[in-house]
Amino acid sequence: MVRELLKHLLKRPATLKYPFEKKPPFKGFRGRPIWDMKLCTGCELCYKVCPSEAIEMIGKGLEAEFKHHLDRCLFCGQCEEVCPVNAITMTEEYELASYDRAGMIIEFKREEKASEKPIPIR
Amino acid sequence: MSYPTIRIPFGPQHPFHIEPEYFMFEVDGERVVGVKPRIGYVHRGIEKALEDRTFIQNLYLIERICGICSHAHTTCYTQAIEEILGAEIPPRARFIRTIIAELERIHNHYLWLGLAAHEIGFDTLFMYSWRDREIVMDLLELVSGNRVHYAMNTIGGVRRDITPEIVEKIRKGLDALEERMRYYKKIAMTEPTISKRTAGIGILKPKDAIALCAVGPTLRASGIKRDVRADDPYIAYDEIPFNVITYDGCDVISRLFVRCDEVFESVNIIRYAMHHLPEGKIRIKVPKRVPEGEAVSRVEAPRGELIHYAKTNGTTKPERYKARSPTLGNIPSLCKMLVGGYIADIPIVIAGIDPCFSCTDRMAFVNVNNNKQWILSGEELRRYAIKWYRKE
Amino acid sequence: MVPEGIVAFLEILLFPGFLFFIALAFFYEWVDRKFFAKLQNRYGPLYTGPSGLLQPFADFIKLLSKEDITPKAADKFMFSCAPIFMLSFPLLALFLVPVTGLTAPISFEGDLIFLMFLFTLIAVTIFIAGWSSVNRFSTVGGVRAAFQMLGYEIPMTLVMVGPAIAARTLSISQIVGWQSHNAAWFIWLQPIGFAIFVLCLLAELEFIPFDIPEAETEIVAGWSTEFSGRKLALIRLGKDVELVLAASLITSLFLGGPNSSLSILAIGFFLLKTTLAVVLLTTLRALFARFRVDQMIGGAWKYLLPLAILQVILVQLGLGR
Amino acid sequence: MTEETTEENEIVRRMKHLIGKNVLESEVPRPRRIFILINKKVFTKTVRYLTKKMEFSHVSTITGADVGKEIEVIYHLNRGGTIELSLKIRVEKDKPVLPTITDLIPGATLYEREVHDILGVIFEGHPDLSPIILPEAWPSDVYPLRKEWTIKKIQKKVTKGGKR
Repeated sequence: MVRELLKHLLKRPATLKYPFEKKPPFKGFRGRPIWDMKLCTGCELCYKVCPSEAIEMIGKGLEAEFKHHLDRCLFCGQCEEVCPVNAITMTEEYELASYDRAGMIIEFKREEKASEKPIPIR
Repeated sequence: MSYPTIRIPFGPQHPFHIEPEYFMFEVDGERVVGVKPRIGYVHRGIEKALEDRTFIQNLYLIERICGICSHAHTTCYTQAIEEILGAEIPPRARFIRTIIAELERIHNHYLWLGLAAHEIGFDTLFMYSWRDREIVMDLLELVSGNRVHYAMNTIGGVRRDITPEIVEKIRKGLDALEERMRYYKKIAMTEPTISKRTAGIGILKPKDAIALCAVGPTLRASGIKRDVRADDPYIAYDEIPFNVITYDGCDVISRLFVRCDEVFESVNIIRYAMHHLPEGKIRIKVPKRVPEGEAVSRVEAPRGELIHYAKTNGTTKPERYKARSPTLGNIPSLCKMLVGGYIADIPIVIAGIDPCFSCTDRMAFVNVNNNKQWILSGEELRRYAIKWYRKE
Repeated sequence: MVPEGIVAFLEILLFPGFLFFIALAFFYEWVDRKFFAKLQNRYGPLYTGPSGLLQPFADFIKLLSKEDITPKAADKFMFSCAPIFMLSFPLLALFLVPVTGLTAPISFEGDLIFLMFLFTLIAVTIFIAGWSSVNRFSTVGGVRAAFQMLGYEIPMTLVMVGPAIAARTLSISQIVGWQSHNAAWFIWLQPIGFAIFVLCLLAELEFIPFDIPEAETEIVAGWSTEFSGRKLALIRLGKDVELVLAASLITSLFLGGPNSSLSILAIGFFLLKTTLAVVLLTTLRALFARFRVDQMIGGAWKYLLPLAILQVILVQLGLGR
Repeated sequence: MTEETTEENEIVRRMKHLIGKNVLESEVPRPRRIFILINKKVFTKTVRYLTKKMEFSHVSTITGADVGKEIEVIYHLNRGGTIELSLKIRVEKDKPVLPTITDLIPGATLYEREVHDILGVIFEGHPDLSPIILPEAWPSDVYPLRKEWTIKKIQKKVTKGGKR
């Protein structure tokens, strides 16, 4: 035990100085989902399958627009899996905390190349 | 002559355990003479909620019964539903489930070792084992895409495949994990302060263990060879050779050794499974509606036997779903272990069964979100506090 | 020429007085935390000041600004007094230890006995603090502290007597002087005594193998559970000063003290040796799991006490002087 | 189901031999699983027989389920870690009373309290049926897992009862 302790005197600490040093997530990490509205056909599958009612759908069919409630999202990736046209992708974003629930609703609109409201982080 | 006893509350908030649980101890000096547990503080009403959601949605709710044994819970759930459906999942999916299950066991035992070390005040060992736990968490993230809620299981198979590169990385990680656990076992055997605090503490005789229906490593540390993986093989355990670890010390250090040795077994199981990983599909398509039926499904979660009972009625939602986690099964024996011990030994004895109270409390349902009177916002809380202080 | 009164006043207030010791207390808390973290493969305090040097001070300021709660059922007078005693006793004891030269600011024949008395008072204060908060955890913690004192007090006193017999004096300054004069440190002459002394100091400081009175996972924060705000700040500072006291006692009794009459060099030696002592205490803290109170007392009476007596006998027979 | 002479079928046969017509339904859906529905009258006798004579000494859990007019209480008994026997008993919703099994298997204490909490089944002879998972202030006539208590109804009731 003593030897183990002394060995660590010369080692670099295992912890990271978090806000300054970040560990990149692995490939395939399930982070914040985004909708590609150019592909979306409005089939409602993602809206129906979501276990935590995080996806809100406004309008129907090809006019449908989405509100993603980040505060309710489980990041399970079921919507990505269920989407028949692969319009949903899970990004590698993981720093999604916010002081305000209202700021955690992300809208995905049809026109203007799927304008996406930036999320206020920190 | 009898002395007056004092009552010492442990919990609902107490630094010995992160989860809110309440034990009222009757104490005579430093000796515990009585104990009364009260669970239910993290009661989220999952069983009622399950009846209100579709089978796919339930998959993710079930996963959230517990943060550590999330894979065990979903394995149990998918097994039950697949049994009712009569679906046979592909062999590759079974092996992948096994690999994740064993990685989860390694993760849980590392976590437990750190917690146990912390309970007896050995902070250095706590830091080391949690640092090394990071290796297995990284592996799980690599395989599944998340550190805690792996979401690997789905009804009819698994959602992600394990590629050869991942296999290589897991192999490397396993070597490191095995070596570190060997070292920790050596420390536990040689370090006198550890054996002083854990040997002969929290005795659970085999007779009591059976009568009080103990499960998992707690039971195996009392010398009873009972493991769902061997007795009632599920997923790929009937094709993989492994040993059931038992120790007959009946005390906390035996539970420690059981968990250490189980890590070695798990490492071997994963190596075998990765070597014999069959080719083929990883999932099959299953219908949304589940026919009427019922099934009992059992899984050896890292903490012990997990049993789920499912009853379906031919719709897309279950009629009744019951989950019983290992901790609930171990609480009666825990009370038995605690009586007669010292106050100082309470934390390590409670930690000895590896309790997970989130798993334990999960039943009826009050939707707190829609029920404004049940929650206080930050502003309300502040006002409440000011009012309270004015009164003083 | 500055009048002598003012010099004495400044000596008490600034150097080597209150301010110096308090600054040193913060510094040693940092050394302790940083080294402990290093041993555990962590960073430790990092952001306040250069590599977290000001972190203990920042903690102190933060606690001062926090709300100060006194439980309704508590014995208010004793509850308020305990933190003051917790700080003042070790601070007073530090004046008996030579820092700038071979003599301490306060030095008289028999100050070693006075120091032992102060040590006991600290333990009694802890008991009173626990008892007066009328909280179950505090009460248990206070009782444990008193129990623990029964264990380590006697061996510690005995091993402190060892150097005194060898140097034929009961004054700490003269013990330091003897070591300096004979160019021999008691750590080499009385190794058993040194080991026992360090172990007893761990118990006195409530460091890990013996942090029984404030065992976090068992009884929340033990005797200090109910203290908050300013009181907790004083208690924490008191504990830090106690760490300085422990380190400087190890230095003066066993490591030869500030081994020079030149004051700059003496301070340098003092700082070096006390830092080494703190590092030693920290390493031991990282090395063990916590004992149970009965095991601790049993061990102290079964092993430490006979060994301490053996050490005294050896000294009497002429070995180790 | 083919009537092979497996261990499971043997158990069912012996049960039928013991209590005859009181075995209302029995099923062996797969190896190591048995479902048996028995009459309430012979409950104590059956459990005593199972625990003492057939080594079903481990109770995995007790499930309660609402099946319309009746409440189904399922005892998941286990033998040596392998065979899981689900013993079902139906009791009327109006008068849900069953004898306790804690005298035979002490480990069933918490499970019985749990079923009492959520479905209101009273286990006669149980030492302490105080709430275990529901809060103390929970209204005494609300049994959350009974089907007539929908989530909305529970909310309404509990808010009214538990006003701050």
